[in-house]
Amino acid sequence: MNFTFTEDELLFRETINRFLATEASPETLRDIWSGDKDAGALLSLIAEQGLSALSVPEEQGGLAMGDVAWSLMTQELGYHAIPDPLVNSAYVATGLLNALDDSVSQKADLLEHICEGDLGFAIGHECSPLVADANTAHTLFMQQDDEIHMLGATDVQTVPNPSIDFSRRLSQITWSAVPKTCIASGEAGKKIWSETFNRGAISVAGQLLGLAQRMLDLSVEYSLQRKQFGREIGSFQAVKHQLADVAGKIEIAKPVLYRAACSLENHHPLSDIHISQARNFCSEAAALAARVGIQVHGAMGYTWEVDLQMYVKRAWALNNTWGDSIMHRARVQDYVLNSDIDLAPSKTFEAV
Amino acid sequence: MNFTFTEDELLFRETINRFLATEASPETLRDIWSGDKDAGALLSLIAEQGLSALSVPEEQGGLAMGDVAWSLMTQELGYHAIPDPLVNSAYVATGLLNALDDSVSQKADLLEHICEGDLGFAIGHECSPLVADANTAHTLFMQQDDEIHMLGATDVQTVPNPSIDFSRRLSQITWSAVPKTCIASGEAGKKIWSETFNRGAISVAGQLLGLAQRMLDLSVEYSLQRKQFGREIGSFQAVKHQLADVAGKIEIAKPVLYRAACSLENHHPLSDIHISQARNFCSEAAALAARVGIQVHGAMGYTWEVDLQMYVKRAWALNNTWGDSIMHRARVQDYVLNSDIDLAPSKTFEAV
Amino acid sequence: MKLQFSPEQNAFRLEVRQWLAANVPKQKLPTYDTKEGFELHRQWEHKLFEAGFSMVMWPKEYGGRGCDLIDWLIFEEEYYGAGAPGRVNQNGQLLLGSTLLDFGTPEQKAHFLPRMASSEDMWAQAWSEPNAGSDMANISSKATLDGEHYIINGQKTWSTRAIYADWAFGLFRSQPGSERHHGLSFLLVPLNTEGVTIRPIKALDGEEAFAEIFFDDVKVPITNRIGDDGKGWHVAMATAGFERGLLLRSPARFQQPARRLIQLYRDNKAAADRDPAIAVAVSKCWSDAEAYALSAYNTVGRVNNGEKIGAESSLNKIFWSELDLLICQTAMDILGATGELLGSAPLAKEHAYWLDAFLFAQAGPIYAGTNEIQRNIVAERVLGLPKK
Amino acid sequence: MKLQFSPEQNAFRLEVRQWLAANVPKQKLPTYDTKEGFELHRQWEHKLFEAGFSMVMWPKEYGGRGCDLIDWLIFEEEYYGAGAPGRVNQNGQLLLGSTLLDFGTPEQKAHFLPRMASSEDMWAQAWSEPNAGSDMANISSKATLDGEHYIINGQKTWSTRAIYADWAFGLFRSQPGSERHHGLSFLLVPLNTEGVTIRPIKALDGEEAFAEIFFDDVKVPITNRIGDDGKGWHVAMATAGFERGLLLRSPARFQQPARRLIQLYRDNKAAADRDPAIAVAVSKCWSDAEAYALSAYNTVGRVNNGEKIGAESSLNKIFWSELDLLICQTAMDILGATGELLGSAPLAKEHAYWLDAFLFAQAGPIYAGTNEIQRNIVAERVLGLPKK
Repeated sequence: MNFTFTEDELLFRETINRFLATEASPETLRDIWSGDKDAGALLSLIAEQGLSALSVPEEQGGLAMGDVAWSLMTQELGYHAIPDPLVNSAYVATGLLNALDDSVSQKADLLEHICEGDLGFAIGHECSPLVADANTAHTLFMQQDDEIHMLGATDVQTVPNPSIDFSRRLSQITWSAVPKTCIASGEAGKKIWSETFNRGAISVAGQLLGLAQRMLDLSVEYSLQRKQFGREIGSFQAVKHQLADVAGKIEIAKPVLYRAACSLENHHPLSDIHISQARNFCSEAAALAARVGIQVHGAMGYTWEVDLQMYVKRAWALNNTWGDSIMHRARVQDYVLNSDIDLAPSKTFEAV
Repeated sequence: MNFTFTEDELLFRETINRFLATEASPETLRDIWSGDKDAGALLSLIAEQGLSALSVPEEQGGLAMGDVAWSLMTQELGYHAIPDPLVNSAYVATGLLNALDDSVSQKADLLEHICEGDLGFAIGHECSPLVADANTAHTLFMQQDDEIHMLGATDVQTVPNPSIDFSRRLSQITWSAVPKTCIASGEAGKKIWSETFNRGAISVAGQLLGLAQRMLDLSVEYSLQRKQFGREIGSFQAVKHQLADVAGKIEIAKPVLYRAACSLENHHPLSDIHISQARNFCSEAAALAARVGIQVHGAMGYTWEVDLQMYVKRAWALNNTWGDSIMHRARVQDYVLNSDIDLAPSKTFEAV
Repeated sequence: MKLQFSPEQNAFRLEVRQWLAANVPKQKLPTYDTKEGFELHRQWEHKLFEAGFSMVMWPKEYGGRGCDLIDWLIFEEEYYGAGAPGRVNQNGQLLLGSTLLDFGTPEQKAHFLPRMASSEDMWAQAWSEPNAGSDMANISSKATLDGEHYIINGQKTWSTRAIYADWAFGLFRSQPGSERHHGLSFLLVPLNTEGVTIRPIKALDGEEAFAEIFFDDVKVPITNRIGDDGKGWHVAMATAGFERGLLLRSPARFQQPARRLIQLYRDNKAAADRDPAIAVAVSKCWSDAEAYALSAYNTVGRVNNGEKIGAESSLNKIFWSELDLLICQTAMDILGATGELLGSAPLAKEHAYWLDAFLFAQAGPIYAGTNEIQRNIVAERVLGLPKK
Repeated sequence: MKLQFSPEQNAFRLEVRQWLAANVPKQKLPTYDTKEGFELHRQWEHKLFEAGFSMVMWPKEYGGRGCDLIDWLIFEEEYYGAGAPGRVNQNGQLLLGSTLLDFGTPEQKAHFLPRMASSEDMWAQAWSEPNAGSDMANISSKATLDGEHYIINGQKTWSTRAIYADWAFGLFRSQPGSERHHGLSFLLVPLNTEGVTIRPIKALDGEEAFAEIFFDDVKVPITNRIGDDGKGWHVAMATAGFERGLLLRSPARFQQPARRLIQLYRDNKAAADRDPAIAVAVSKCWSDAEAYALSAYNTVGRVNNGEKIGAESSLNKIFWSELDLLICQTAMDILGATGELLGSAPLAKEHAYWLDAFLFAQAGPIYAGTNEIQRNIVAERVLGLPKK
């Protein structure tokens, strides 16, 4: 029993954080949000750092990192509001590719591409009528019940649907399932979709938690600068306590996220529950951080001018991505309320 | 449209308040709670003031006051934590008697007794296995489906069940329904039980609101006396905001209570909903006032020594009396969620 | 206590209802935070005015209808119930209007009120300054008396739709060396005057909903002052806080979205009921909105009886702003994966309404005095707790 | 990261489980806030001690078992899971024990710890004073050095079960003229000493759970001082806040009532489901209790890696105290009309457990530093916000 990260994992996170703080500054993001730049340059830069290779097996030149390490990475991606293609391609789609049977032609090829920085993958899951970055993807994995279909850009028609998060590129998709695009089906397909959904969901949980921390940091910073009634507003107990509550939500969410990651990595039978539980905690942290952030920023929090707004909107948008909050809450509730499992204190981990 | 009380009603409330502040002081209550005195003397004194006669028709010498006026009275009874017999006999049982057909022998007689200060009535409703003051009542109204049975003290066996509110006298009852004790049945009985339940429920709502105000007043007072870190604790923003939230819950509950009373008095078709809505608001106010009261009183709030504890416990006890909180919340939810009524803004009152 | 409307009140309701049924634009107008939308809303206001429904509570001589507060509540119920357009000139009509009625000279009233009722003049408020937000009295913009004029210098901010408006009203420090609430004057400033610069501020939704106003030797006649010189704070605050608060946020303003939320829930019941918290929230939204309506009718009754309503308007502010957040958050939860879509998205149906409402609700606990300030006011003025 | 227990850990768990299955009293012991219950709990403590399960984390030489924190979490899971009696001597064992282990002289450890582990000595804490509640440093009880003794005068309060205890420990002002955190000494006082008067305070449930302790020229030898003279604050605070907090409230302490709440819900499902808020609350209680357990395992792992845990223990305190309230409030809601019944009521079944728990939960946000103080600590020490 050791519920901690290795020093290597923590160091890696720290390195990524420092890199993103420089390269994905709020100013850079603002250019992307305002449409002055597209996210491509930033994403290439990040991929060049090797981040696209994290999940790729060593045979294809990757680092073969698992979900546990990714639970630190996704927080950093959230903290810096890195647009969707990175996490969707390098983590979720890579996970899907890894799970495919080796007999699927192109599997090794595609993994090598990802390793080299290719982020052109999109995934369409029945949890949403929208697919992120479908209009720029060269490869799309689409769900049809238990079947996984791999499609090329020319196999689909996309209709863009703009989001309140201006860095997102969501589309509706029209496509046809034909036998030759099917790369997995039946039990195998079902299992891969379940795992892919869970990986998507936990990638969102991690990002929400990172976003929560960013919103808290921005709010603390602002509360130390802004004065009213001759004092920093951060010295008022009402402000202090609201920010302390955000810190509380973030701290309690962390171990829930990490356990969920560990369960996913190790195919724990309760992965579904653990991941939804993580989603619920991370989602609550982000929602409170957004609300308190806007409140602490006062009227400024309601404007386009402060950086806060980008993180707030991204948190709102991600909240219902890879499963909405109703679905994730329902998964945990069903487990607790409608089963006859004895939820004794000794059952937190598999115990004797 | 005039959603206000008459000056007479407000003056009457003020008079009762002044009287109870003297006669039902915390010291007096404490004697009752500790078992040093029984509540009889206090109740007699209150009845002598004419409070038992409020609901009695003028023919029997009473004041024929309605539910609207009682919504002020019950708040005073709650504020001063007056034990159950007064409200149950003079308001709820009197209402039941008033609703009985005039052919019921004893009806006029019993109303006259009440008018003269007799509080020896108890009501057993299927919403609870417990009946307040059944062991000292001379007349009990018991529910058997739609039938109302009127029983004497010798017709029932009672088993006391002590409550956390030491001023309460709850009992389980064993009795038999026989034709001669039945004083109403069928549609008539059903209607009376429904109205009686609603009257009981709103009597609790009013008391809970009065209790909330008392707990708030005690907490404000304490917060002005108690010093920590060299300041009155009432000057800390964290304390101020908690108390302000209690004030908010109380203020919003008042009009909901008053509308419910008006609906009951006027046989409004939505009385059930309005009364449960009032219960929900008053219950929330009392629950928050109790929690904040204990918190503001610090460790003292956890003791038998401060007066607060009596009001807190009474609030907890009443919260599930005449319908529990689940039942009252469910009544409103069913109405809102499961009907296909158009809840347009113009529907608050019966509008064209 | 009598909770039925009179025949006259019912007749008024029906008249409003019929007029709205015939006149409310079938197509939702574009947001008034854009130039086009602003103009279309101004036209709508004029139509309302022509029908006598612009400012129903104002005296007839100033373009109103002489209704009482109950009639006004009825009007609002019908107005929101019909889904009629937002009131683009409300900052003038509701905030400044009451002040003018109470403190304006006969000439000021005769000149400004009818033009405001008809929206010939569009008004922006100019209360806040960069360092006078929650700390309202910390005003530093100056108005220097010079013969028959004031010369204004300084900066205001968070001035709603000021880039499109004709006039602004606000407090300016007219007595040199004065501090806090003292020495301020309440002035009306035409925004086309020389020396006025307006710089838009983008709101959360990217629209230019607010602006900063810069004053550089702006000259306004002293006849544009309401009340006495140096008494501006008194003028600004004296108009009953309750009435102003209620006017700005009538109960119907929340009952209508609550009703819409219930419909959204009913339309998506199977999905929504997977998480029982949704049903709880939807029911609470309706119940809270109705409680706020009951509270308004009760308070209006007491006002009609001559009672003074004080700090409890702070409780109203806290209540409706939190209710508004709950309504919109619950709707976003029900919308789920598509809730993030902008109105221009092909998949968006109800979405644009809810996303706009959700964004706007975020401002509720902040503007018109943050909820922290409101809780201080309740604690100090209602409960008597010490300031420090 | 490895979230499986080792074979040794599993073996330890089974050993604890089997011993508890054989030894936990079938009948719930009467509350230890009564004299009879106190004695029966002392006997239970002795039995635990004999089996080596009293203080599993203490070194063997002091009556412990030399377990690590993970073993301790396992022990707690089994202990609460088995419904074993409350730990009557926990204020000594958990609060004072850690301090003695860190700061006691070899003689103090050898003398006090085994007697504490076996509950031969029962301990009461003497921290609070009438004017030193949340403001912990405002201590005025004096300890005057007089040769080889301190002469103690003053008053302590909120001393849990002091009327039954043998010893008390607390801070006393030993340096005349010192202020706040300075000049305090950490002293151990036998309660049978001349000059000690103990007056019980009735708790919310009417039981004499607390007491005031009056000291009137009470003489204790300086060998009863832990740490240096005047350094008592340092001694009291230095033992890691995290560990102390965790020891006092292990996750199992909340997981077990959450499990019990789920059972209560399942047993009353039809009635409870009429209000969907109950299902939401029950599920949240389980999920929160589990999150608190995960947080504990995570933090223990970091402590084992040598990390220092600071103000985040304040977050734990806020979290578990609010969770405890939610668990108990939800149970009271499910119990409905009979929830108010005392354990002596014939209709009471589960009720006594829940009413006691509900009353006790009310104290959670108050003792060991009110949640307001905890939020200040988080804001100032974790987030770096200014004190004033």
